[in-house]
Amino acid sequence: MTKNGAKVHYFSWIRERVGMGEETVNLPDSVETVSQMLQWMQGRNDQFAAALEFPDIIRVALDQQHVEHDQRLDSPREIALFPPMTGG
Amino acid sequence: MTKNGAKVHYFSWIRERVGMGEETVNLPDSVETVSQMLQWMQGRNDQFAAALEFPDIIRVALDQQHVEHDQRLDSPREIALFPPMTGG
Amino acid sequence: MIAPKVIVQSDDFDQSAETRKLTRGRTDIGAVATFTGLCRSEDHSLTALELEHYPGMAEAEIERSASEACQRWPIDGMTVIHRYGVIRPGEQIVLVIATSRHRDAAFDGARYVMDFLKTNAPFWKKEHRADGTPGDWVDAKESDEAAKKRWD
Amino acid sequence: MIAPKVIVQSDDFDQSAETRKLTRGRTDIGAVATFTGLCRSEDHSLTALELEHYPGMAEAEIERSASEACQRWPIDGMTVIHRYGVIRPGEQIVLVIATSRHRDAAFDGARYVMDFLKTNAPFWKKEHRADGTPGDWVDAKESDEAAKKRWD
Repeated sequence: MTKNGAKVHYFSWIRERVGMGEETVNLPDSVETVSQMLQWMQGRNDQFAAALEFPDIIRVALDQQHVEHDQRLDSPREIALFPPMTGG
Repeated sequence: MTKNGAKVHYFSWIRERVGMGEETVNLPDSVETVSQMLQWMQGRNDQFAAALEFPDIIRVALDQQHVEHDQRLDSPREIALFPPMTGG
Repeated sequence: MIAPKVIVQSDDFDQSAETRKLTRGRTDIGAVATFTGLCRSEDHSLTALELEHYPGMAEAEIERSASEACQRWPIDGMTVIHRYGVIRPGEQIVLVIATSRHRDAAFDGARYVMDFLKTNAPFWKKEHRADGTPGDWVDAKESDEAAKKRWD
Repeated sequence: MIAPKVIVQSDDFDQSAETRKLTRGRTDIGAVATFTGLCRSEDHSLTALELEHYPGMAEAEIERSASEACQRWPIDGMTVIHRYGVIRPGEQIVLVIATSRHRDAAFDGARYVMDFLKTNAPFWKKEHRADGTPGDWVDAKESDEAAKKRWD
């Protein structure tokens, strides 16, 4: 149950659509990759379904490091979901 | 006799070797190109011979425009001889 | 290799003061390349951009790009400052300063950091519109993604 | 196309004041790229560089490079200042500022001007040595000639 209790952060329009900036999430054991996590989150409720409608464009960071969608989750303390960045 | 009375400027170590910054020069009619002018100047005295010992590296400007050594002289009001530039 | 100075803050910054900190008392620096990014009004359609960021990761990602630049080129000093919060047209958003003995390293270093910062540092811009309608989040540009590729 | 501002002077210049003149009151500029060239002491072997120039042609050659940059990229403002006379280690020699909507034009414009100015603008540097021996004229660098080629 190492994936339980991860802090998840949402930014930009993902934050607006899911209606919160952060939460603590207990992911089911069946969720083993970033891609599976996004799929599971889409099923949580309508807001998440809308926010993650096009999962390919969602960027994910585990413990503040960018990761690809095929990355294994292992046991991050911090997960972040956000759209492509527009700083600078 | 259009080439007569051109103002010639010398810069950097060419100025130091020829011993002056500028002069008015009457070029003989036989001098038709930049290259011929450099050759003629080399023969003027020992200082010019030393300053223009390696004519290939001498840069020439006619009326404040860079020119190649095969350029015809025509009738410039202003001629400048200087080494490769080191500004910036 | 020098350690770049990276700051993420809501306050404005003073480019000339930051440059002075990198050059004061030194006689080995021949080149200072500086980039400043400013907020545009898009033909007066915007009253501000609101910059959201991911605290911690924003600093870490900028630091990664800046350190990579300092490894790749002989850079003597580097400062990167990125603001967040509400920034009005004409105001400063980001500053990159790179110093070196020679100009190529300074130019390359500053530009490299900007190119990677654009697509890797977790900042997002939301428009505040002059006409009062809800502003959009600024879309990421393909050209920014492509700009990174020139360093491959 | 805008007309670049080109100045050749013995006095020092104020980079931030020059930047302000290009950006003040404007909200269409997103990018300011600045290059400053400083005098180096070469490990304290020099007390100064003395810059000789060809008045008239120096301005004309810088202006040519700057205008070419403004034609080649969408540049909104450009200022180039080059000093002559005795300049001590740590002091400023040259300033190039290019402003644009986007960073690529600003970076490219500033760098282009520096690359062409280095080999085309009639300035020559003579060393003043700390040990009192007669200083040499600085040799032109092959790398500066090569740097121009990247814009072909």
